[in-house]
Amino acid sequence: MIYRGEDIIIRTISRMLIPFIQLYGLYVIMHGHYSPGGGFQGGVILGASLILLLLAYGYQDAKSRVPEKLLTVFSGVGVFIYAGTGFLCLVLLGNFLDYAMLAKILHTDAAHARSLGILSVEIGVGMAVMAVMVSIFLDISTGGVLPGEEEEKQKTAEEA
Amino acid sequence: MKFFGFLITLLTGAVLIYGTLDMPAYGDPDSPASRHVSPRYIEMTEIETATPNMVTSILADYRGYDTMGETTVIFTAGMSCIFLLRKRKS
Amino acid sequence: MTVPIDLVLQIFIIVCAVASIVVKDLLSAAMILGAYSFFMCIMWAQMGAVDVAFTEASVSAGIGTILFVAAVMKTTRRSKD
Amino acid sequence: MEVTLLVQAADESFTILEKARVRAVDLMNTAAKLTSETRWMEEKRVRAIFRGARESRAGLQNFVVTFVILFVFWALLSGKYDAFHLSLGVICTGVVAWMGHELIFHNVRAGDMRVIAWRFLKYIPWLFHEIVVSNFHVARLVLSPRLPIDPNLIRYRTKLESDTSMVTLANSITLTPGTITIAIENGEFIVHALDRKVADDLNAGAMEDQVAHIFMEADHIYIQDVLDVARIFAALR
Amino acid sequence: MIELVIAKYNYWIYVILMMIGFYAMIVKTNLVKKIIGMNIFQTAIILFYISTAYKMGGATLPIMTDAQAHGHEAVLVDGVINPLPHVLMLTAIVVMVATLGVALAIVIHIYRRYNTLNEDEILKVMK
Repeated sequence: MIYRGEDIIIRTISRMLIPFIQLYGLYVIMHGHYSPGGGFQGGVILGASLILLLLAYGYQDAKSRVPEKLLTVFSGVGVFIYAGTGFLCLVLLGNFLDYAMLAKILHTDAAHARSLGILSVEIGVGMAVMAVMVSIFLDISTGGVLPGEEEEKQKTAEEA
Repeated sequence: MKFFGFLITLLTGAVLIYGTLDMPAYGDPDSPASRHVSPRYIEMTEIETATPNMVTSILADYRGYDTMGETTVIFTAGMSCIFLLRKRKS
Repeated sequence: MTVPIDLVLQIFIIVCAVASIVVKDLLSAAMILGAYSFFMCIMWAQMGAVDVAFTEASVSAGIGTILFVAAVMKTTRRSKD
Repeated sequence: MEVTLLVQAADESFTILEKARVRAVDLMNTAAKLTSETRWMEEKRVRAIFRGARESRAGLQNFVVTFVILFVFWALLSGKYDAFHLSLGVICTGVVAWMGHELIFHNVRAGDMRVIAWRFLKYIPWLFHEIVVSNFHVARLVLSPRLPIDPNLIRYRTKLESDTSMVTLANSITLTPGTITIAIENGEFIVHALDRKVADDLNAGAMEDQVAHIFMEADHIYIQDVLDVARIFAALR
Repeated sequence: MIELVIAKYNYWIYVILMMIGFYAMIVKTNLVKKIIGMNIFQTAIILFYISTAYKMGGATLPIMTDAQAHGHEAVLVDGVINPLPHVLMLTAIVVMVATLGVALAIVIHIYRRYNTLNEDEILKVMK
């Protein structure tokens, strides 16, 4: 399903729109405190921008921007940021995910430390959701065999 | 089979509609759901977390453990998609 | 007599749900499900759950429809019922 | 006396001619260099629009301009101007601009961007004027009781080259009432026109010239003309 | 009677939606149709939860205004929609899409092996 599209208009317009979509996704993550939004929604918007890139340009041309190994790493790192924030509170003699303890290293009062803890957690959720959504889309739309992998396999077989 | 399934569906629907007769009315401010835990959250969220959006503060702070499990669920879903479909090169 | 917007939205939602079940073409069913999700999103925004509405609009009506379309393209469009 | 004057005049004219010749050769050399440059750009575009843009020499300027545009977008969205949120904005905008500066502007030479932006700003009122004029035309067509429409598809070969200019022209055609771009195939526009007059307006090519002027395209066609003339000139000499 | 209908008709509509999804999950033989039914079922339940959070009589969104945030005004519990069901259902929606992805992956796997999406034919081949 993911092949290079031939329509110049769609390719050019999506090329110009993608940075704005990504910035909007980051805005939704960062301003989850003041307006509707947060890690899940922003992560999904970021993932949607990458999916648009894949659909408009095809996997072959876009794979330098969406490397599938990095997606797996990112989904792990997102969960790690979440759990790591909780564990940091544990190290600072608090309960697990008790962000008020972060005030000791951030030099603020407890309420603002909690706010910053929420922000870091949201960033972790956003990374995980973005990576997982793009990864699921890649798996489902290609059926598991990424385009271009087949030829490489044949090449290595011939060399062997 | 089709008729049987329809019958089961109707039966379930009838039981559920009978159950709704004891529910509080739609939009009732005194319903048990909004009397029990949430007043504490609504009153204290600004003082304790400095976050005006209550949904975010409850999601990531008061019930952060819940959300962490949920992030793990998403991670697991991604991994299981990879294990189900992807054919490795080796 | 004014028709409450609730009722109109609920009728739309039920029509969309029935249509996505009844339609034989799987691609059409997926697209109608996207429309269903979007009406659901409007309904939640009307109930005051803006966060949930935003999530539904981006997650379910966006990524869910894309996943359905990708899967239908990968397998088959036809369905017997 | 007159003979010496004549010889002097001839000498002077020769020196002037010599200078003019040197200058012409210089100009042509520059023109040839420019042509090879544009040809290089053309080859680059053909090779890989997407990955090839990485080698763009104008990387830094593209990055800065993208950063400024995206930061304005962020400031419009955010509405919170304290130090914390502004620094968050700088970080986010930096990440997005670093990942995507080749996406918004690719294949734009370093010196060209200001010119393109200025010409594009001047293009917008012209386009608006065109839209208003054709709006009245289409309104008259639709409101007249005989309904004298003559819808037809026209194929329209363009002299534009880059993707950006072609898309600008296609969207301008779609924006003006009465015409819609259906597809672009190998540099050929397929346009649905509502009326003979609208189609004739399109074929006259005023809009295309404007768009070519914005993106400084089709310039090297003229340089090619100059080079051809130079070849004839050399043969004559 | 009229009062009962006005107070409860929302719940009945959710029950009808849930019945549609349940019917699709039980009766339809196409696997993608079953997944669509599951999606409708889940949305009906989420809708029910969200509706319990709603408060009639001018309750505002669960996002504080500037005046409330700086302590000029007290926060009235009855004046704010209950945010707790929103939080629970927000996570439920994202889990819904994750399960949808896994279900579609399984469907693609089944199609690759049996070359059909019809449940009856798959069962016949399996026997």
